[in-house]
Amino acid sequence: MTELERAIEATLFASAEPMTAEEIGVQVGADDVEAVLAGLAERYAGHGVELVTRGGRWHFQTAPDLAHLLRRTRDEPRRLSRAATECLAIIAYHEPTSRGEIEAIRGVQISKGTLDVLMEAGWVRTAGRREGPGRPLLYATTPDFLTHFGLGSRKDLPGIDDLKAAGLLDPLEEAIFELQLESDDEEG
Amino acid sequence: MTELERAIEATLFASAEPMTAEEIGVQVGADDVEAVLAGLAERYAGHGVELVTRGGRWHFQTAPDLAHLLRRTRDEPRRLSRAATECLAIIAYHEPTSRGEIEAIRGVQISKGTLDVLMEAGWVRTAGRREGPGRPLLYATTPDFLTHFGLGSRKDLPGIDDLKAAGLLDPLEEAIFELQLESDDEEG
Amino acid sequence: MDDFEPVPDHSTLTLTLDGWEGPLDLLLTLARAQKVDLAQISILALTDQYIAYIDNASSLKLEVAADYLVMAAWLAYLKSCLLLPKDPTIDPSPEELVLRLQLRLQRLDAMREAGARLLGRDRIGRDVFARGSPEGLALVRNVQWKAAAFDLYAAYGRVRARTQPAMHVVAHRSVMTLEHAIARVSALLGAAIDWTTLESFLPATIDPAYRKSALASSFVATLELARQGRLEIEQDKAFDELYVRRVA
Repeated sequence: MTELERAIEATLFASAEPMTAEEIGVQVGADDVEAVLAGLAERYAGHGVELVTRGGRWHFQTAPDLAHLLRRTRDEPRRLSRAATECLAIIAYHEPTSRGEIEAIRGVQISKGTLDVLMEAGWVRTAGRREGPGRPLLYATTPDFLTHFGLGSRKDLPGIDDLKAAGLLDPLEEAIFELQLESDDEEG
Repeated sequence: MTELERAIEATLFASAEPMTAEEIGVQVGADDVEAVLAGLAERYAGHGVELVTRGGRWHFQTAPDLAHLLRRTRDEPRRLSRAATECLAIIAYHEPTSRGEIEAIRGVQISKGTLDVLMEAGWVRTAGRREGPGRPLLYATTPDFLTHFGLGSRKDLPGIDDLKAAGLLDPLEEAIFELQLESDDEEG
Repeated sequence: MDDFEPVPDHSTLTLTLDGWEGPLDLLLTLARAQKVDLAQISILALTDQYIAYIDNASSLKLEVAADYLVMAAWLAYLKSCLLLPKDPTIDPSPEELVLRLQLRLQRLDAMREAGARLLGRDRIGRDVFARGSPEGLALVRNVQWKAAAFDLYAAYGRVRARTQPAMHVVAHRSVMTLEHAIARVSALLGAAIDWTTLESFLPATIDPAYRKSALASSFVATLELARQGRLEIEQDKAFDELYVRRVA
């Protein structure tokens, strides 16, 4: 390896920005570095690192086929928060529904991240906008939601009797549930 | 060049921090990367960029003899005060060591901020307490210290073998502290 | 303080002492001026130089000078021990003290030199450089959200229970509405010109609950019709039969 090659290699390695051949030449104090750059690029061909030129600027980069090695993924199981679970339940029982409606039913505002989490989990999707004032964005569940919770369809969501039998509805009136079931029927 | 060499090369190029062989192994999904690292380092010998190991961590850096080319556009690293430089040397050659021992060697109290500067630079860390009277806090150097000063390990500290042979790094005898008589006693 | 070799200024000792990092620093500088190996240093000569330096001080800032004066006193003591005939009862011996002082000076000197050599090494960011713009190794966290079906249903029940006002609806009970009763009583009044009991207006039913509802609604209906001046009500005493009659 020549001294000029070494100098150019070190210069490009240490530079925070891609450099033009001219800038490199100024840095290493040499004219006509183009040929040396081409030779250096050839030397690096097939390495895990490549010397490439983009728009007349040279820089080192890791070989594109190794990108997967540099981005390690780690699965992190995480339990859905109480707020997110409630939000998901409301969407499931009332879909398609807007953020405003979810908040009205929960009686608590939902933070921006909550819907994001549900969409990230793949259980909730946006479902157009409701015609009317403000044209609110609507949310609905996804097929993945049904799969994850072992439901054949939304009709398999337990109704009032099931929830009551499970003691999940103690202070709740039946009429409310009938109301809700009607609205489900409308959509079904 | 083997795929494993390519993977390790790319990983170390991409990493913003020096990496241990173990970390590299995890990243590329291979055991026993030590030999490959050594081979890669050899392959880069004489290049403008070198693969070096410092305190068991590997990283690429420009060749020292090219410093004159690269230095001009860069700021000098932080200038250390004389007190801080001596402290750093005493810690590095005696570690782990206490503030009292540093003061005994220098014959003067450490002014506030001196150790802070070294810790802020990331070169010195606290290293537990010494069992004994007063349980003094101990200081030692960090892997970043070795990296910054280009030391493969503490064995590479300049002249450490000679100093050791001359007994100049022996634990300080209490008697030596008495040299300054009353004044040290007051501080102790 | 950045200078490794501070230049003593004899005219202003206060400032000069500020420039030293303690008496040992001053001693070491004086010792190095002897230009011999620190292990061979003449302690007698060093003592004389040190004391002369301190004596030359025209003004002393006491808090700064205290350590220097202690050292001067100690050196004067050491010098006297060295010059006087040997006293074997003194422990440690003057020779031992000399050795320790030499060792101390050597230690400080060694560390001072080590520091300078460290700073002179090929340092990252000054002499050697790491990659200018490393891509970085990304650790992508693949969050897998977990929730059981039961959590979902429990959440829904919780939401409804929490937010719906308790609303009590009487279920499975037929009632006669007020409107219905008014219509019935008005219609039946057409046939009843004479005093008629209210009960006789009630529909025939075997459902006692409906009968009760019909009675209550019909009573309110008669009150409403009486208010409109369309019928009259009569009752002999409390809880007795109610009679109604159309207003002619």
